[in-house]
Amino acid sequence: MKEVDLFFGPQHPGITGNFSVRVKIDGDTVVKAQAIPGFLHRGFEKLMEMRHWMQGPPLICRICVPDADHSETGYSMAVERLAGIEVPERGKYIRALTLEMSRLSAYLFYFAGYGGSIGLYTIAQWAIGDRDYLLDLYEELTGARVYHIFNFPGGPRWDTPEGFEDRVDKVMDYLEKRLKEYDKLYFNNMVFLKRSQDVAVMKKSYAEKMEVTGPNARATGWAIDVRKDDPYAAYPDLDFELITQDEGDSYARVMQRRLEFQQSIDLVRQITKKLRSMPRGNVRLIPNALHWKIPRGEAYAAVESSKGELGYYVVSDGGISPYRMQVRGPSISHGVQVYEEMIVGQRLADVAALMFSLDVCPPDIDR
Amino acid sequence: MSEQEIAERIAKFPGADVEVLRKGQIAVKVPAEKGHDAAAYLKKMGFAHLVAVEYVDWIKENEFELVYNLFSYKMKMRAFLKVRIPRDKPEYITFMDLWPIAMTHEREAHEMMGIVFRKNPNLTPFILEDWKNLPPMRKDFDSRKYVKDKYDSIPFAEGGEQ
Amino acid sequence: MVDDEKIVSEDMGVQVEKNENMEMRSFGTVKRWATKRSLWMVHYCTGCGGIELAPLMTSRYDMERFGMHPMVTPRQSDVLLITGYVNIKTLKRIIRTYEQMPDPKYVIAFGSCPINGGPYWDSYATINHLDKYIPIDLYIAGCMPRPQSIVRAFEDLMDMIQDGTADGYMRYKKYYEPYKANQEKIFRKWW
Amino acid sequence: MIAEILVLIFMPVFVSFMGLLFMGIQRKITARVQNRIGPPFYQQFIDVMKLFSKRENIGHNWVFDIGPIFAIVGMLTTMLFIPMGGFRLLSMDGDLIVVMYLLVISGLGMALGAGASGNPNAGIGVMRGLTLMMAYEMPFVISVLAVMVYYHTTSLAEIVGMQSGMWALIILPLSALVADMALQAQFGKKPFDQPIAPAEVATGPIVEYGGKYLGMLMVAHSIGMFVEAGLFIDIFLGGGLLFHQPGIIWQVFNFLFWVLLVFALYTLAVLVNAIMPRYRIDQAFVFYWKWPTIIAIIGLAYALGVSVW
Amino acid sequence: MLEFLNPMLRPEWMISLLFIGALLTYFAGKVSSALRTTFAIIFSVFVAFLVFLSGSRDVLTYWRPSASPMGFRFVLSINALSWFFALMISMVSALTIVYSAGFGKNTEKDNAFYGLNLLLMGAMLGVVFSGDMLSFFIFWEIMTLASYLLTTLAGKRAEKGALNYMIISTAGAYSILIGMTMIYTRFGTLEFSGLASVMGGADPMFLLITLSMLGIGFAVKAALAPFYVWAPPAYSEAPDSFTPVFSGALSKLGPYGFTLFMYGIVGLPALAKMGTFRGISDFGYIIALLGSITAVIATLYAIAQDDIKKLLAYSSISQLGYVMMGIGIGTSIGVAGGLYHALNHAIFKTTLFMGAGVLIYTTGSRKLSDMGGLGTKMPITFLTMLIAIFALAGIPMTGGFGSKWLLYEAAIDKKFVLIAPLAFIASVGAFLYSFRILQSAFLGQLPERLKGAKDPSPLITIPMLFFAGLLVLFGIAPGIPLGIIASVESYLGIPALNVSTYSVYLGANFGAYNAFTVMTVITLALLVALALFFIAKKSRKVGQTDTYMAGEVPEHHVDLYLHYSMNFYRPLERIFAPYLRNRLERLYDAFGSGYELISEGIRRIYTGDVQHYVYYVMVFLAVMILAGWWWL
Repeated sequence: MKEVDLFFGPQHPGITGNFSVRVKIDGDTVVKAQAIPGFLHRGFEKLMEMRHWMQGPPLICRICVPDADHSETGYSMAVERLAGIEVPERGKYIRALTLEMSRLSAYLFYFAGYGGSIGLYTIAQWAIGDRDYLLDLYEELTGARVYHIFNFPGGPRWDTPEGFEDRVDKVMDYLEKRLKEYDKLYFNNMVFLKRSQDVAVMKKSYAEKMEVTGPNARATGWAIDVRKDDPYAAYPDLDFELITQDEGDSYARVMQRRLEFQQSIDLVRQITKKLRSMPRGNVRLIPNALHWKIPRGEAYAAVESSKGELGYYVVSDGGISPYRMQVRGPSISHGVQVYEEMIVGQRLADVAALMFSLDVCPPDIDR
Repeated sequence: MSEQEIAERIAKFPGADVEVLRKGQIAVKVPAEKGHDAAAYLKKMGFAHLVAVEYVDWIKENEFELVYNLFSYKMKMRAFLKVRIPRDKPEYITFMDLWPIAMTHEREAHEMMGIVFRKNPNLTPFILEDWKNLPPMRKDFDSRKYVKDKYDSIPFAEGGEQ
Repeated sequence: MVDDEKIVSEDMGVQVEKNENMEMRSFGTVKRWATKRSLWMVHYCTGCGGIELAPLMTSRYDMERFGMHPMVTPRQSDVLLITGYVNIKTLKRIIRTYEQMPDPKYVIAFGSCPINGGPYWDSYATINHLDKYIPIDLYIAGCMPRPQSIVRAFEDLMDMIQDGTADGYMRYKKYYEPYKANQEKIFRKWW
Repeated sequence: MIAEILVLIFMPVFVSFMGLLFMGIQRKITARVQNRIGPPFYQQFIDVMKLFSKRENIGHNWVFDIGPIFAIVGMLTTMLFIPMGGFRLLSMDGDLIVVMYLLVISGLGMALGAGASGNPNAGIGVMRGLTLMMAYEMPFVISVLAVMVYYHTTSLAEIVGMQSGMWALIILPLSALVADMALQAQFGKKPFDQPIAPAEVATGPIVEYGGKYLGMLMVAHSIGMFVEAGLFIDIFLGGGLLFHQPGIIWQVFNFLFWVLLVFALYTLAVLVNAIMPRYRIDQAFVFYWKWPTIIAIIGLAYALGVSVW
Repeated sequence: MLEFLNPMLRPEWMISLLFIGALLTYFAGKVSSALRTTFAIIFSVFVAFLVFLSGSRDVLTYWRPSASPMGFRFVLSINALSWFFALMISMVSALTIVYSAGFGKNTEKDNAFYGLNLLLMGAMLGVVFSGDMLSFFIFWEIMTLASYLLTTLAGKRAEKGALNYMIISTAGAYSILIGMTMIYTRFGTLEFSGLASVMGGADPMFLLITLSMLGIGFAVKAALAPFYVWAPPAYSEAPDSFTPVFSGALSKLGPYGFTLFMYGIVGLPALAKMGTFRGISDFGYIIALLGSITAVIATLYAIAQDDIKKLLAYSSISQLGYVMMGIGIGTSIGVAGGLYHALNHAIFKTTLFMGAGVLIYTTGSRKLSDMGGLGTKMPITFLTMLIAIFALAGIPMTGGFGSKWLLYEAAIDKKFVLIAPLAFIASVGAFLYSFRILQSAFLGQLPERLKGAKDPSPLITIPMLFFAGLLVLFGIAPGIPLGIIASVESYLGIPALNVSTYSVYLGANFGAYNAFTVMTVITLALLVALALFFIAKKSRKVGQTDTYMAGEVPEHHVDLYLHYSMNFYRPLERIFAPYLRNRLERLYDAFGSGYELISEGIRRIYTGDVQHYVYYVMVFLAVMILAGWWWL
């Protein structure tokens, strides 16, 4: 066969992170694709067996870099379920706040990534630049920009500082204002529409068959969301409706994120409003961090990360560290098999664009 | 429907050992040879989605446990379908016919635990490259020892302290 | 495939240039100034640190002020950033990328993982000391290093280039054999 | 005679200097659009200097070396056949068609070199470049033809001379509009930068070029910017002739105005570049062969109508 | 020094020599293949040399005027026009024979190959030297038959294409015959010199009909739309060492016929009587328009080809469209452009087909996607083909630019806003398909199985180098060919082009092209660029697989294929596919398959090999003609 091999990644701007896709192209049409993950494999699941329960979050937050809080929280929730701990009410809200902020910053990264993949670097610059305001908030709240190591089993590490809610609201106002500018530059851009509409259409039936989750599934019209289906943190108390799109093409996927971005801003506002009205102080149940034994059993906890369902299956044999912990990364479905199947028949120009529009996060495949 | 009702319905499957773990989570243990039928049964019951395939190495029992993590969006319920296979002969049948995505999960389990899934056409190297050792997720694979032997023993190329 | 083998063994071997000192004296200063003010990085996120490179390029830190920006291919680039832990699968690609870069080339190792393994010190999949396999010019400690410290690191690298102490690429040629031997211990030979 | 030769020697140096300067300024402008400070305006000089002073250059074979060499040759040659401001240079020895063909040398040479690198990305990039060329040449040729038909000459110097009263931009606005659209692709700016799209083909033809090769390409690009914009100015903007009095002072002023126009055109392209994603290559092709071509045909019909009847 | 050759510088000598040579070669082949090849080379090169020498003369020869039957006189003449074409034809034919000798195959078919080649060369010279319509037609037919047979030599694969060619050519020949008969019944003479004086006075309607009838015949040979359908299969399936002649020389007889009849015999004033469009005749305008449309359509087809010979075949059609465009426009610039382009095309297309032959011989495949990376392995082939491709694309360092430039100038001068953009876009398309050849065959990754490829023997490379040299020479000094063309133009009664050796100047307010300045500037710029290149550090050469693969290591991947050449212009093909569904071909195919059935039936009746039959008939015809001249 004379189909040319092209490597997208690992060292390629058209790839999310450190990942590789080997595509065979005939002319400029992709006829075969092979996703090659594993460049970011660190063996978390093995490492966790050698760590204490409380040593989990510092390690586990590194699973998906742009969306670190969801990783910590998912693990913490699994441990909480296993140990039967209930997080205090305020802790739940702070947890939800960090999760939604994490979602916002991950979506900003997403806008930047997809914009970059179709050549609109200005949106990439703007979105990443604006993301820094969220990181500032994180820094104030947790002390770190990327890996916050904030959500532990039992609740967040500490309460919000004084006046934090107001600053969060300010940033939300700013982001909302910026979103209107994004609309002008990006979401209503003629070329963007041409590039993304009717590209790589994912049908609802296909999404159901391949267990696609998260915004990608909602963009096909399949209303699923762990926040609704298996509620956690403060989400049962928050007021939000699932947003869905019907088309399932790249455009729908991007617009899904754009609409959810707005929704997340609203959610954050709800949370801050609630946080202001709540008594401060009690955010966390503190177990013995160094010698915390958790009874035998297994538990699964899932969170709705910005990519989809991020789940943790934790098995305990009653010891001080997990007997087995396994991560269900959201990208394991849409990053490998779904991507390989969807890219066939698409143009070469859309290899990267599809990768970004599906929001594949390689480390949660590799772990 | 409550967890109990669903558990009772599942228990109708011959050989199923059902246990309600907590709110929204049910564990179903079946003998290995009935795993595929049980999965089909659960799928028909409404647990239509395979979230993940988890694999646990119970080294003391000399068994591998495969946990098929199923979810029903209708009932908002998770079911962990557990089968145990002998450690000496880690072979099982693929669930690709029920859930195509099982291919990727089984590929991973094959690589990380060394379980061979019959009829899965794509058990090629997935995450690791040129891995010659024991599958790393097995309990008898000692990561620290491996690191010490393999990486820490390498001298600095330009000389200097180890 | 055959060609590659020949090329690498012939040209990547011990070959430190003779007119090194002369260059230092004459055009050297200007050249090194130009080099340090126009450091192009390989667009390669080898690990989680890649996430902090994006803010680094955007409005708040804007590394393009110093003439730095990411380039797509190793042929066009001067700096290889090892952004975080190095998986053995990635290490192979790093080495290939590094060997494809033209001299002078600089390597900055980013975060604590390439220094000693960081939180993955006992992981079977990541190596612990990156400088066993390729020469590193500069380490940035921290996990994750803040953009400020990265900016500082680049400033240091610029100073090192100016006074000629960023000599990783020359060390790689000098210790080519031991480096290759170390690499061979990690993965099967491909060169 | 000696003055002419001096001008001929001075022009390439000046143009490559100014080209690099403009590119630096444009990087700054793009940075401002993106909320950044951007590199210093002389950054491009540093880059070229660094590239030429690389201690090692990596090539593939002798055909690979042809690429950047031809890129510079083509651009230098073309430049000397274009009237620049008040300076006619060699434009009496070659007319517009000669110029349009000379302009191809650069790209074709580059394509040769890129192909010789043996990288599939380069091959695809070249394919995209050539397809794009076929795309934008259609409206561009028709709109330029309108000017040639209107003034009934193919000589650039003549066309410039005949616009002393009124710019062709005002007489043939549709053609000028289309030609500016084509200029966007000639500059290789978005939405028409498919040949070098980093996320798709990893910078396409220049994927294997580094060091002095890339430096030469940057120089060629900076000259090319002047050539492409200069061609547009000569055809539609009266060659940038502001003053029609004889005398060296006025000539210099004219030349400076011409340079200013180049800058303005390039800035326009860069601003569009900053706010546009890129089309797929077939979309770009359809884009150019649809509306711009139709507009260009209307412009041509108008020019023909005015000039014949 | 060469005075002793003077008595031989007569058309009848040249043609007879070739016909005798054809026979000798054929029978020498029965004895020894080396002898056969030597004979063929000697005869062809010698005659080509004679043609070259005869350029200074204006010879008009009559044969036995009184004794000819039915009052016909066979006239052979050399004039500026016929010499120009004869030179082109003999050069291409002779050097192609040298080239084919380089492959050194020894099969029974080769005897026929060399014999037929010489015969064809003689017939083509006969066509251009003919001074009357009867001999013109007879030679025309011999030429068609000979080329048909040569095409069928490629074996089974070529049969359909050859048959197509034969059928359409026959139709064209009938058309010529009808036109000829009409002229004869009207004027009672078939001599060109006689006709030239009377045709001008004929009524426009008659002229239009006769010219159209003749024109159809010529258009078939020139592969003008809509008669081009035979050309791609015939050109591409013909033997590799015959295609250069087929495309390079034989196709030029179409333009020759047009030039001869439109300007040599009817003349510009009479053409103008048929109605004019902006100063040129309507007839000419239609030809020019058809030419430009042909150019575009064939270009679009060429872009989509993977078969190198098919690509070049479509390219030939496209370039002949240019030639017809120039000749149709009929102004001084237009005709000069057309004729110059015919010459250029003869040279570069011959080179390209020769190169294609070498590539096919080396790689054993005609598919461009099977080749790759040969540029460094076969530098001479690469360079010659590169120059030829530059000429084809019209890059201003080669002869090809001058002719295209003239053609555009002609179109723009007359404000033909339909023709000029078409011509231009076809030329841009030419970059596309010509680069495809370069990229797929010479650049990119070298396949493992071609590691041992090297340049072919000097017999093959010398003709190619000669042609490439000519192209470069024309690029520096377009005045050399254009001077000849100017004299042709003055012979035809068209105002001659104003050329000096290095530059072309078209008039006060019109464009100019000084090839010498261009070349000087390019050379100087090259020096500057080289200086820049060599001031910097010398580069280290790396192997072809040491290339950017996004960091991937090639050894980790099985069946890796890195040469981008299959479906090269897929995006373009996708856009144009709905418009280019070979509608015309299907129509002809329906017609052709019916015809095939009938001819198959006839073949059954005779049960012999058709090729042999036709060959014998042709030899008989040739003998009869020779006999007629010498003894009647």
